[in-house]
Amino acid sequence: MTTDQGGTVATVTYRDAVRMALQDALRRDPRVFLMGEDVGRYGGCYAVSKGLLDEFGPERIRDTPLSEGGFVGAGIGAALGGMRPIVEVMTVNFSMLCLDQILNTAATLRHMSGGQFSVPLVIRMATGAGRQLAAQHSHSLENWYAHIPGIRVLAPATVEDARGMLWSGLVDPDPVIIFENVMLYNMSGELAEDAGGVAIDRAALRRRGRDLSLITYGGSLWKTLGAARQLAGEGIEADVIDLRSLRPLDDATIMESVARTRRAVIVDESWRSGSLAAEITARIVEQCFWSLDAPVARVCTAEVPIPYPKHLEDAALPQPAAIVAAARAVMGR
Amino acid sequence: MTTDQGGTVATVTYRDAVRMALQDALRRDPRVFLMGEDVGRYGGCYAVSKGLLDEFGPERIRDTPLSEGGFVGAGIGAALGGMRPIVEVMTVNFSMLCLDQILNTAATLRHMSGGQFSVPLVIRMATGAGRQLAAQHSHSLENWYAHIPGIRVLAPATVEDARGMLWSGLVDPDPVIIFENVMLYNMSGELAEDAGGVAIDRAALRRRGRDLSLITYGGSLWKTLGAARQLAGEGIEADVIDLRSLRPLDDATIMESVARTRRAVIVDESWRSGSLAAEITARIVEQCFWSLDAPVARVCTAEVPIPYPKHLEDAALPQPAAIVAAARAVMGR
Amino acid sequence: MTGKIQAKAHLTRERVCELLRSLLRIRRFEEKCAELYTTEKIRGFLHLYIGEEAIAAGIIPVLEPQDAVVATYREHGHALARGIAMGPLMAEMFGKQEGCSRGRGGSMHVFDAATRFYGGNAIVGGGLPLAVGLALADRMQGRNNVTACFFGEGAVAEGEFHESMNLAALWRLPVLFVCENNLYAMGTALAISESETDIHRKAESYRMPAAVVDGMDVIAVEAAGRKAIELVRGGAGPAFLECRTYRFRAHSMFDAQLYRSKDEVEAWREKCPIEHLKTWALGAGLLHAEETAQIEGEVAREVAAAVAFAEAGTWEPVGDLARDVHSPGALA
Amino acid sequence: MTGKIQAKAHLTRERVCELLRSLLRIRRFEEKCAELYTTEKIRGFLHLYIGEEAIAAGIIPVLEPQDAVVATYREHGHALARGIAMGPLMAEMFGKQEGCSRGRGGSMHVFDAATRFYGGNAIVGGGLPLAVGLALADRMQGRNNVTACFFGEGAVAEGEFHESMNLAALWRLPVLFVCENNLYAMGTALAISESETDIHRKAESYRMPAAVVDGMDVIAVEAAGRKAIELVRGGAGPAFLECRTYRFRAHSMFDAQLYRSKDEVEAWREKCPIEHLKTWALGAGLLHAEETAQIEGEVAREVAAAVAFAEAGTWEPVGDLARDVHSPGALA
Ligand SMILES: Cc1ncc(C[n+]2csc(CCOP(=O)(O)OP(=O)(O)O)c2C)c(N)n1
Ligand SMILES: Cc1ncc(C[n+]2csc(CCOP(=O)(O)OP(=O)(O)O)c2C)c(N)n1
Ligand SMILES: [Mg+2]
Ligand SMILES: [Mg+2]
Repeated sequence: MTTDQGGTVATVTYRDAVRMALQDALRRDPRVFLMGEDVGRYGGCYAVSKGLLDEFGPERIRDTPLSEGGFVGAGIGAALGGMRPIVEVMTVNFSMLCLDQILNTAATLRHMSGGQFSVPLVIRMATGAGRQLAAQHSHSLENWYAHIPGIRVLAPATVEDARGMLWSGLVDPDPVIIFENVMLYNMSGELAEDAGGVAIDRAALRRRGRDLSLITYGGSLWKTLGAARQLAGEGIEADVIDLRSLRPLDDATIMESVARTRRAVIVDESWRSGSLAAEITARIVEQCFWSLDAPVARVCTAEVPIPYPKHLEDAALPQPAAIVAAARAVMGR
Repeated sequence: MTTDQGGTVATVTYRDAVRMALQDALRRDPRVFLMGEDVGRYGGCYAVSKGLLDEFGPERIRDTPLSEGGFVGAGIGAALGGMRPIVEVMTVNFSMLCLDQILNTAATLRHMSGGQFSVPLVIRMATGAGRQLAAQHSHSLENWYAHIPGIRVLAPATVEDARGMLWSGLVDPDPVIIFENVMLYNMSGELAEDAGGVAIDRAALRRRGRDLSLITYGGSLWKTLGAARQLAGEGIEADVIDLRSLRPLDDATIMESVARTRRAVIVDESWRSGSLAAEITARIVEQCFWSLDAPVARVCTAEVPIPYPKHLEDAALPQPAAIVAAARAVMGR
Repeated sequence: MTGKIQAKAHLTRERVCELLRSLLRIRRFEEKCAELYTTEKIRGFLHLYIGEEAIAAGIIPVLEPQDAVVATYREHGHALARGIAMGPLMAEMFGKQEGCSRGRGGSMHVFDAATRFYGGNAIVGGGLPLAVGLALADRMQGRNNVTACFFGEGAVAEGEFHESMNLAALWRLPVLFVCENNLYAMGTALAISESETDIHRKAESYRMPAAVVDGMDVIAVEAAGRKAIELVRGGAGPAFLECRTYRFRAHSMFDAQLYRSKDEVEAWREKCPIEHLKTWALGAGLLHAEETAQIEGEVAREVAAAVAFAEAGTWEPVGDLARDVHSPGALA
Repeated sequence: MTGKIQAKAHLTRERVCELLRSLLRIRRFEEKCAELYTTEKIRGFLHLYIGEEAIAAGIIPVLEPQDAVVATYREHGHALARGIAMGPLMAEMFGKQEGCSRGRGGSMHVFDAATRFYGGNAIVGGGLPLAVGLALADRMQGRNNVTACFFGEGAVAEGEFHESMNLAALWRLPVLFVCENNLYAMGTALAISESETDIHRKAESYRMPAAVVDGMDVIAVEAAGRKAIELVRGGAGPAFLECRTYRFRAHSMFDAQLYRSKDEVEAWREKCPIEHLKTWALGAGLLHAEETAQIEGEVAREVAAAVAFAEAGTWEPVGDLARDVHSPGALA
């Protein structure tokens, strides 16, 4: 296949795209290394880094002991010391153990030192539910991270972003957290073979409608697009916004859409109370109140630790049917 | 002094009120014990537990090593084992180190075990800025905790609540987090000598107005009441709601007020993005949209790690002037 | 092997049969689980204990009913050894409401109040502080109980291990820390995760008594476990037991096992705790071939009944989704 | 005292004067800080190093300029010993933009890129992983640097200590861990926080070489520090040095010191590192009384100049509030 520009296009999984991004970064910049639990010999908990150990060796594909606080802190130190570490925290569920280092050190060092030091660190974490991993392995804590000044938070939802955001994150002189939703790893998409970094400042309008704005990110993008297709069948045409960057939020893209559609539904896999969806609702109200024809609605995860059985897990998470129902309600149907 | 009911009233500090609550709980229930860094011999980082060691001894006023994850986890285990632990985490800034235990164990045990176990644990934490303690000691992360299903989160703003919420929290069979704002410890107020537990389910209307609703909690209550007095001088009469419970939120009290005043400003010492103020905004929009005469406004902390110098710290935090300005804007003045 | 010689004196034919049954119940239960995973009756992460059975089977029966057990996501063996019935355990694996955690937990979150079985923790190291607290509660309430806390050698690198070891030793709490050293944490070999690979030596730095035992030898484990539990119950404070073992299967059902050789796995399979016990007991005249067959038959029937129980189990209604987040009546 | 005897051979009069000056600069600077705290020129938490000066003064000058230092909230001594000028340091205490952290950090957050001084960390134990990472970066980039990481004995109980020790030892990184054991963590005595009170013995469980030294004796500290730094720079991996010391003052300015007796404090004051050095050096003929007086005078003038510098410093405009949250141009 070829792109419009005549480049070659291949079908790759999200997992492959992340691996390609890692490979590219490791080849391009000798200061880059990957560190985390089982990134090397095991090939990564979600098989993302499979094969990299052979190409780059154990110094640059560095298996760590189970010490999230220790090795994330070591990543911060290594970044200070001139390296460009990519630290993998197996999943966001375990990141509680390194949150002190992220909040109190990585995010504050530049400020506390009066601008003397920066921390060019990228932390990758898997996030999200859907694999029946139950209450300790199914969190979506994106909003906790999006609350922290001094870091950038990214949520690639497409293979292109999975491929491109890592490099852009490495170029950023400040700490960047990248959330990879576990349900996306097996998803396939088309990717130009010469695909590289992508802009990370803007949200993307993944579908253009006119009747309402569906605003989402990460794993929920695909459910939301599915809901939008179903709504189209009912004559409701939705904008679908993929936030891409969760901190900072791209207010301009959100407000442009909402000002046009006058209605918004936010889809967010976090627990409802204190979710990122609340922040987006607040911003819409602050910036677009007079354009709104209906209250902003949220489709979030039920406020329960995620249960193990499939039917209960499904019931807890945002699903296309709930998105459709919320959209209809906002449309007054 | 005497109360309406003829009881005696004394003027006490917030610090005293917390100490009285601890004393009362320790006397009343042999299963209660206090554990944390420097709660015993030092008398508590903020002198809250001064004197308790003498009365209750080192088993029940238990100084711990610097091991936040360890002793909070031990508190969870002790609660499971039939005790009623009160665990003090010196300040919320250090609670990153025990968040794994709170989120992944305390908040989920009941659910994961299918209802077999409950965790009757109270965790007290100081919170907030204002003492020039800079970027690693000035956090307000209430919304992180308010995001977690399975726990209750309280924020006593008055001496009465400082005295009463602890006992009510201990009676609750599930984990309860109590946030004590560091700027309140020296504040005095009147307290009935026979004061005991207080209801913890409802927000309190601390001032009744008619023109707009000022919604706040914890340390910001007093700044907000100050702003309300100033607004009254300008002819703007504000309701002031003290949330008291941050999880669950008392939607009924909030909505009753906003439906009446048709305008709301939320004052929250958290960083603005991802704040509890966003959640309250979202709920007001969801439940009161058609009653609103103006966009809901937020007065929050600037999105910077808190700087050390007084003038910059003051500038970063919500102040009465900013509350007044936001209220005026919402009133269209 | 000294453990075995010492212990031999106490060993009756009956006890040998019990141990064999205990090992086999775990083994056959888990073999069935693996099978049911491929047919998607069991989902999520499934971590098998196969190869390591001698540890749970050796130590847990030595505990008293009022003692407490804290385990990890690799806890089916501990649950069975502790006396959780196989039916509810299997139903839990299926996610049925007849499961021991009412289906909410699944393989990684097995709980049982009746036997003081506190999980079932899927955060590596997360159970250790809990064990410290359970022991603290026992001590403060004057109960002479022991809390046995099981964890892998991978957990030793975590901060929560360190904090818990210090707290338990400092406060002289009745915890038995059992490190199941199976040489790998997922794909990370011990030498890649610890600068000191003699794990039990770490206990010294907390002034905690420690021992190491062949974790493939149920009789040795039992002897070492008994000694340690007596020590702990005697009021000497916590103790540490490192059991050297090996998992025969993959870490979980998603694991290509690129990190170790087939030869290494084969060499360890030679040390299978079940074969080991059988061979020795047959040789020592403490077991007859017919007994083995009889136990195998009984265990097979128990497993089949457990599967039938789980199959017959019911799904919790979706309307109950919000149940057990809070205690009844605690929150609106 | 063996350290002193061994070290004596190398000691010139010049070196003795340098050491004395280094100790005095810290002492007088901090005495002035305490005074300025009562007049509210300095705010927030202020943790004085008084009594412990021999550690920073003994070890830090042995480092090379390209080495790195990581310290805690009790870091004025380290900052001065490392060569951060007294004026900018005092201006930082005031919160003026002429401060070494542009006033943003204050007493607990002293930083200096020029001398590779990485703070100034107010989270107990928080600096240790940072030191591991700095050393890792040096190693991966082929620089033969050492990272010296200072922390109190209270930090030893934290999980981050454990994780960092293991990582440094496992990866054989060039870190010198310096534990400033002043017997108390706020009001918590060592025996109440650690089951093993011989802190340096904890290093063994990571297979890390360790030593203990009298932290009140600058010459002994220097000798031990030199030996340890040579070891680390030689590529042997990390090393651990426990310095036994005492803080003469309160933990911070809010501390009634209920947890220790006046007698105990007095007994330790007798071991004052400054008096100790003076007495010994005068006796050994390596110092004259006039030199002492001269150094005192110079230090007093330096402190006065630093205060004047800080007083003359300016407040950052409020309009700059959002500065340095992100790198310039990095975020909208
Ligand atoms: C805090 C945390 N980090 C990472 C993981 C992912 N993880 C699950 S099991 C495991 C390996 C644990 O190894 P070990 O403690 O030796 O136990 P074993 O699985 O060998 O029984 C890892 C890394 C986790 N569950 N929790
Ligand atoms: C993680 C964390 N917990 C608690 C505190 C509060 N705190 C500040 S200093 C201190 C005592 C530390 O003692 P030690 O490590 O011995 O250092 P010292 O102050 O004696 O130099 C405590 C408990 C903190 N800053 N960080
Ligand atoms: Mg293992
Ligand atoms: Mg100390």
